Amino acid sequence: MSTTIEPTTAPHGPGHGADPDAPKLYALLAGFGTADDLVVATRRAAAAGYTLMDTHTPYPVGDTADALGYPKSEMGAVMFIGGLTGACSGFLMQYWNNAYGYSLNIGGRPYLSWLSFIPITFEMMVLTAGLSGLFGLMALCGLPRLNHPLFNSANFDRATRDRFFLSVEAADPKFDLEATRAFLTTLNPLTVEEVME
Amino acid sequence: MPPEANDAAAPNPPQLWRGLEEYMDSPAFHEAMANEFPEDAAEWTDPVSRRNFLTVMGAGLALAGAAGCTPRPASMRKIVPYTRQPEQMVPGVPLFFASAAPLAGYATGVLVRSHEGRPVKVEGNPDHPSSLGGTSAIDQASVLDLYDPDRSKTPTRSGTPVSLDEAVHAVRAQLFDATGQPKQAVRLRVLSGAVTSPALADRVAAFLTQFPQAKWTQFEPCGQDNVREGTRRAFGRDAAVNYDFKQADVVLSLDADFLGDGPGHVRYSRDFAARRRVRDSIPAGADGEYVKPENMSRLYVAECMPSQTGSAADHRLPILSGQVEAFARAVAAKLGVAGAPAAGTLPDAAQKWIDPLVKDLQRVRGKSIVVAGDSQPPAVHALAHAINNHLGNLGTTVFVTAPVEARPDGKMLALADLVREMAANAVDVLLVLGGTNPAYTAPVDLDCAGAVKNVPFRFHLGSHQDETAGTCEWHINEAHYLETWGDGRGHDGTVAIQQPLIAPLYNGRSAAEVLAAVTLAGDTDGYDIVRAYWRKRFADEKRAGVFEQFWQETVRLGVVANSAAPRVEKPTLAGGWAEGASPAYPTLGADEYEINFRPDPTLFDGRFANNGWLQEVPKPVTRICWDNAAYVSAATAKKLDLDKDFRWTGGERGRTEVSVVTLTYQGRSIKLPVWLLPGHPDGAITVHLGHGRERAGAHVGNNPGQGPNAEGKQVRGSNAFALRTAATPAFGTGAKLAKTTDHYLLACVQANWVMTQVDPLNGTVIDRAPVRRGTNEQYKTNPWFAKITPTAAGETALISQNIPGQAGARNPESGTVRQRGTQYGPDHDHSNGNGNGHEGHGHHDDRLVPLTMYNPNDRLYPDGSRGPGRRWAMAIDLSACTGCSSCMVACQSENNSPVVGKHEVTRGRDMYWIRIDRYYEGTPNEPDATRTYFQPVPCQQCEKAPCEIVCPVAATAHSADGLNDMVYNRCVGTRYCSNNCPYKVRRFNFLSFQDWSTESLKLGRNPDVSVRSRGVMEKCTYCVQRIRYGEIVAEREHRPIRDGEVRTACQTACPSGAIVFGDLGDPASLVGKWKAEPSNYGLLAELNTMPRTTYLASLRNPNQELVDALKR
Amino acid sequence: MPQIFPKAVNPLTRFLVLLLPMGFGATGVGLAAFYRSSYATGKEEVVPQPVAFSHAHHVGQLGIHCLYCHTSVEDSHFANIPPTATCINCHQEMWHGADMLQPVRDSFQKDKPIVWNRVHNVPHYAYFNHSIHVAKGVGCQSCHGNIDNMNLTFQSSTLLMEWCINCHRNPQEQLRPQSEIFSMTWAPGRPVNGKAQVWVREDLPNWGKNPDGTDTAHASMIGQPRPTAQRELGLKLKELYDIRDGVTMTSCSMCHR
Amino acid sequence: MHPLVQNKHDLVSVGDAIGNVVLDGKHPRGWWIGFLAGFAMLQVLAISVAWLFYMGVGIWGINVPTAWGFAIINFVWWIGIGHAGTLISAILLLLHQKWRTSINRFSEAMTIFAVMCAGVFPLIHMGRPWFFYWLYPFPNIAGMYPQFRSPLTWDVFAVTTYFTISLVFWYIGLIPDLAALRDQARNKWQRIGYGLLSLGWRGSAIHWRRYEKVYLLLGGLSTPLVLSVHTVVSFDFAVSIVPLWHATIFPPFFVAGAIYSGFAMVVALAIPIRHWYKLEDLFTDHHMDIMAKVMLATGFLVTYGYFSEIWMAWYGHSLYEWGTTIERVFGPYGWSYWALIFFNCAFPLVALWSRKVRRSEFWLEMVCISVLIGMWFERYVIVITLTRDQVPTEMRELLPKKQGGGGGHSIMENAP
Repeated sequence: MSTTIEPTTAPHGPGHGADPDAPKLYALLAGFGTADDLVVATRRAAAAGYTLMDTHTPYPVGDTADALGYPKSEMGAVMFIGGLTGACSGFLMQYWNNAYGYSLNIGGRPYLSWLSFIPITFEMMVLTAGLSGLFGLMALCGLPRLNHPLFNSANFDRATRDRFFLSVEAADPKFDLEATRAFLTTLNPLTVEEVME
Repeated sequence: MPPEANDAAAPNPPQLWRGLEEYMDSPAFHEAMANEFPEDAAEWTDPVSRRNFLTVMGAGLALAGAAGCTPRPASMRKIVPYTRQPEQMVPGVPLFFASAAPLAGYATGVLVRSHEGRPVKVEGNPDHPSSLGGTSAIDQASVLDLYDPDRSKTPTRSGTPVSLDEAVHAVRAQLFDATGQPKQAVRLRVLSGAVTSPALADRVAAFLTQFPQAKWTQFEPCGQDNVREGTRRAFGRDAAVNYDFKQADVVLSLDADFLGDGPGHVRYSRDFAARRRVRDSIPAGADGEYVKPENMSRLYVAECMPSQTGSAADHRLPILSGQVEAFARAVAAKLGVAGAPAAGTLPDAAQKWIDPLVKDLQRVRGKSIVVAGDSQPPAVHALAHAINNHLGNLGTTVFVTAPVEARPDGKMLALADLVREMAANAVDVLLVLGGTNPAYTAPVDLDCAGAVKNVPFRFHLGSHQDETAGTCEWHINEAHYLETWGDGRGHDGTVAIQQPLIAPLYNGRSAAEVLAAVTLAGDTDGYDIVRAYWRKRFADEKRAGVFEQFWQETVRLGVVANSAAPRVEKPTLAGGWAEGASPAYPTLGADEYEINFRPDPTLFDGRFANNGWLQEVPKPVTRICWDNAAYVSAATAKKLDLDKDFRWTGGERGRTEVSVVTLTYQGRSIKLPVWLLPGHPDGAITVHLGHGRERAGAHVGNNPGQGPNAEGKQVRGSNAFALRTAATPAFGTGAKLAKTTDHYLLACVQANWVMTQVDPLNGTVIDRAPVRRGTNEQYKTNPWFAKITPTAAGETALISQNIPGQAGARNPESGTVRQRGTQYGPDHDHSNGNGNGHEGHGHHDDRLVPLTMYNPNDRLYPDGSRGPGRRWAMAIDLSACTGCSSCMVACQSENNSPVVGKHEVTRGRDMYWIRIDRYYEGTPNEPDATRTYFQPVPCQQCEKAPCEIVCPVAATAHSADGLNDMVYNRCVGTRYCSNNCPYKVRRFNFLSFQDWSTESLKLGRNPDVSVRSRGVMEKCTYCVQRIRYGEIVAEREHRPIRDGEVRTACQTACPSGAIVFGDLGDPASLVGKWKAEPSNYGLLAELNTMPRTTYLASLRNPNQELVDALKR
Repeated sequence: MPQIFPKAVNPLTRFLVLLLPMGFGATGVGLAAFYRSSYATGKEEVVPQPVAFSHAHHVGQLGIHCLYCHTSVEDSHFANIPPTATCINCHQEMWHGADMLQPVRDSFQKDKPIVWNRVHNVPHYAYFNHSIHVAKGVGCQSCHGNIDNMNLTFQSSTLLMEWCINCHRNPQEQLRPQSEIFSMTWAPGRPVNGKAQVWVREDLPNWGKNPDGTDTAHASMIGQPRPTAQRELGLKLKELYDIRDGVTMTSCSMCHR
Repeated sequence: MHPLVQNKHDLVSVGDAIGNVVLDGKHPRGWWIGFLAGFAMLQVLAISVAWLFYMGVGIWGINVPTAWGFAIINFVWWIGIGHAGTLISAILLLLHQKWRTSINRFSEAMTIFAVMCAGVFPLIHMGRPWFFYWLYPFPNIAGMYPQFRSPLTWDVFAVTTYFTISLVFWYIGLIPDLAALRDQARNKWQRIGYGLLSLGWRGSAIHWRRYEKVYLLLGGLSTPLVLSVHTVVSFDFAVSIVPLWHATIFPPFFVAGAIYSGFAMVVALAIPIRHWYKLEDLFTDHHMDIMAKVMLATGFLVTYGYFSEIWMAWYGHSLYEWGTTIERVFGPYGWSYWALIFFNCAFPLVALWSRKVRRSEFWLEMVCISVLIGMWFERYVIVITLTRDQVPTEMRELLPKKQGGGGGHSIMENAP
């Protein structure tokens, strides 16, 4: 594996509070060639005490999330609640409409023909669960976020292809541009770059 | 004017018409009306008539309506009040008027319902003996003739419209010289149909007095010539005969279709049915309407073409028409009728009949009837009378009366004389006075149409520009019977007053009016003529009371009291009654057939060829519509290798491709499709007259959209008159049948002909038993036989209780119901503890538990929430149904059902809310073993309706009183309900079937029923408009609805009283009593649909001796 | 890779995502409101007429009874629009020269009906019957509003199906005694002619008479005070007039056939 | 083990191989021919539907006993096909079948288009299609609601849900791919387009974690959903009381049939695509073999269904059931039953037994087409059952009058 560190310069250099309009540093982005390297790097960074970190990979690399300390996903709960709501409202909608909305004698069946209500109840459950999954995912992930500082990185397009990135945000309490850069360099990255906001 | 509301569910159909106010605004109406009220209307306007409504309104034409389509309701519609409202008329409330529907001279008393001056629905007049409340399909459809868009609308000369005055003056100029004196030299002939009308006869008599040289000829192609001549031969005098089938224990019909044809058949159906409606317990106060099984009458029919009567028979002998006489002679000889001619040879089957039949007739001396058919020669009629005389029936079941017709004479012969005169240039003036169309109907060998051309002055009065109008120079448009005053006599001579309900739409005139006008008589208005005649007769007969009172009462009732033809007290046979018997029946050559000409069951002699209802209603027995065919037996069809091909569709319903044959008789031939008819005897061909009219009318009879007939002409069916000669008007031998290579598409709504299906695996017969049938002997031993369901479901006993109104398992002694518990599986009726038989009247819920997953006792009917608790229901007695189709036309008329045309019928899309299923028992190869059953099927109004649960938008749902409501405006047209209806009684508007453009047809629609647009399902509603109207009337008066107060259209029309409708919630209702009968069963009730319409099993009363004899 | 979208896009996209359900909801509510609005239903919309006939004048001021013109309201589904002859009954004497009445005179002389614009347009597939409503204690005012105050007539109710259904389910909210059917001033508990309301014979079904002329059990009510609260009165009348339950009264074929 | 991907592709070359197909917009001539043919047929569909809406459904050969015709047959056929897509994707996801990825995107897309095709038919078969929205519950001025006991209402919910969830499942699955396309975009417009669609996806670890969970759960939901949808579709028949429709076997039988025809459709489409786009390395012979085996299994299930129908009719002793069965097999429409047996059972089940057939592009394609025809006939046979009902007199025939109706769907097949 190559150890070449590509010198990267920010457009205006690290702004030490000189110009308030000047872009602020957002994060340091280290690119790795393999998922394994990334996992190792992430673990070490976490061990080093960095907290505001993230990894960016073309496919899910579960170990990094563990290394970053992310809990099991809460999406299950979101979709369960969504589905339950849908099922209940679906059933009640049918019952209410039949019994109270407009009481009609349909083929001599009782108003509470619960057997007949099951298919729609089920469909409503799946529909709401699915939609709450989609919208829950978007809400929790803060998507859509079309503009993100990381996209300022020239290399970041490879995050969806063949490169595995670790970003350490400047807002991290332990963050120090030089020290962190040095630290990252020790992790065997292909690249380390400064990403401005 | 007022009643809005007419068409449902139409998104935006052309010429949406909600009420007369809008209707009158339409430009088409303006145009139509411009033609309809000619300039000389004033001369004829009847100042006395109380029913000139349309003229009043017709004048009230306002600005063109706002025809836009806006989502906003406001200001969309106009409302047009009267300027002077007629008295006695409440807008929106229909009125009934008594009138008389004429057919071939004879009148049936009718009550006609009028909405704001528009006659809409014809019903029978219970006070008239020819009707007793029932009607025939033709009577029902007569109202459509009034609104026929092809009616002749104006007087014409050589086809060019002229004024009425001009036409009248032209006739006058022929009759009177310049000084106004009658011309005595002019050779004057008057031709009309048969006349029973006393007022018209009086007018004709006056005419003949004024012009002594004139001759009056009556011509009916399908009239009573043979009956009249036979009676004259038997009794030596002009006489008429009528029968009392209520008193007859045994009836022998010699080719007589007394249940389906001829004057009085409506009444006869009713009387006959009274002896066929078998009851276990006869309801109180229903004397003479029902019988115990042992008192059921027995009907023997020997006939050629299977008729309604033959279908109702206990024993039917298929026999050539020409052999009927021999058969009658054999019967007479066996009975020992004095002076009877010698019996000839008979076919084997017929020979077997003689002994058991004669024995049966002798058993019930004085209580039997032998009746000969209209198409049988006079000799057969004379024989029948002689047998009746011999059996002592005269005066008990058979009544000889004074003649009913105004001048009973041989009509076919008289026409032949007239034609001869015309051909010899011996006629100067010919006045054709309506009711007859000789240019089309006259025997072909007379060449009537050619002879007429020799007459210098030819005048025609008729409702249409028909074939005869085409041969005449002058024409005046005839008024419909609902437009003009008149009278007419029923089968027994009772006079009905024909009262108009509407001013003539096209200013037409009746025959009496025209005669009066051309002869410068004092009264020229129909009302004056009829009234004046009856004033005179009132005085002549020295009737008690004041004339005015008599007149008012007579018009109100529609019947002249005590006007039946007087009975001959002690009729005696004339000496030479047996003379003139036909020689022995000629033997048929190998390729020869007997040809039979019969009037069409719905088109009659062709006069209704432009009536869409009558064209489309399937003919009784054959179930073919829109066409005629050569009916032959299965053996004949096989011999000639005739096709009845369903093609790759397998189409057994609506669409059949059949061979076209060339039918040759006496050197003339026609081409027509051929139809294999079970029950038709071998060696004979039957064709129906009345088809193939070339000048019937552009909308129906000659509508090019229906495709050409078998001969390639734009007419409906083939013209059998082209074969009929004066010598053989009913049947003759020597006809030839040749198969052609052509095929023809016939619209037969029911070619599938058996109730059973053969299992190809083991050859067993699967009997679905839609018609439960049995004999009265079976009934005597086990009246519950109809309860046996054809499925193997173990719940049979329970299901039969679940038929609403059913008296369930109340009959422990018969054991039928309970036994099945062990026979087919566990008995489920443990929950039904009550054995009192009134179980069906209560709430049914507790019985459902084993059959439903739901707990039925829930909020649907919380206690006391059902108010008066009406439960509408219907019962149909299959023993009484004769398959006459009157109910189908009545339903169509009442419920604005469209006519879809032959093409759509062949695609299985007829729109009848009630249909008549016809089933055969037996095999087509043995015509004498075939038995026919009819089953009218309206919506069964299932309590657990399969259609309802599958409708996604609740467009069909149950009303609290148990109707299976169909909400047209909610329907989105998924058609799932139709799929799930096991009875297939739902009808879908696949296309825009309603005629939205013909203005005159709109006048005839029932404003209380939505007119359905395309894409909408429709079906029988139990005439919910009548139910709601009856409810409103009763509830306004805070009283319960009386039993029989609400009657459905089919029930009212049924001549044999086979249908009863009412409230099951009323414990005294007749329908409840019918349903409590043991023979009551629900069609497909094993599907647990709990139908509110149920059937009483069809019972026959066969003679066991004859059955045994035939087996030998 | 350069940034594709500017920063400002972020809040915008989120807003758009939120807008989706909000837009659906708002459209639904808007449509619901529109279909019930006066614009769509024609409620309270004055309909122009060929003759400016004023109910306020004839009914409110002159006190002509409803039945004088609408003769068939007790007998037919149709209340009747009076024939021109009815107008002429009075107007041959009064205002016989007024220009305003020229169409009326024309109509009478030429036997040409006056073509009015229909005010209450019930859909043609709904079969409304005036007579049964009047017989069961639904006053004119309940549907037609204070017609005695209307100059040109307008529709005072929406005539929507839900409006019909509402009353068919809860008729007690609208019922009034038979004797007050045509009254425009009646209200439950409001004194009539300064006196508290009491039951009168006219209020009773069939005037409290059996077919044989004897009094029914209801006749004892005559002279008793009427309940003063609409609910109480309505329930009493519902029972008195045999008005059926809501399920029955909202059966489809009650109105559609 | 068979390699999932042949010829030593790595992450980049796989991405490029697929991405190039999308981003280059260059299509082989066959694609254009197919597209234009499909487009032309779509126009025929538009004209047919316009004529249909103008005249009414009477232009078809349906009549009163046989009130449903080709529209419903096509609906069931299409929706059945649609199922395979989601099912393949979801079940294989749940079972961690790695080879799934070769076809999942593709079959999901096929599902969506198939459901769109299917959805057209119930709409146009209505007598008054402009009131279709009455099948949805919403507060309205009439105070009326749909009738929830009707299988057609279930259908509306099921198909709506199915379409929505399939779309969501497909879209969620696509988000990372869209991001990849965004990052490989050739020009600004592609970049903006894919940028919008990918929602700013950046492969973050927590995103991936949530994403995986949602995707897995959706897969878990989709599986019963697929089963439920075809169960509901089968209820259209099974809930009725028409003989031979009223059968409890219908739901599993329909689902098996749906998978059968769905796999057939996927393979039938995949083979030409792999052939033309030279994707043999991604959709390998091994994949074909597996799918063919699934078809073999489901084909036997379906065949068992046919047998069971006849057995139950005979054993059940209901004369309506048995009588209708006789008519079905030996009646005027018996030819369609035997066609069904041949196309669905006889030919495919024998042929698929051979490994050679399973791995031959041509023969497998033939088998798939046979199954598609056979499954169409299955629905035809079911609907045609209406011609034989309980009442003998009301047995009429369906008169198939071919309109352009079924035509215009190859565009949808070609579009992905």
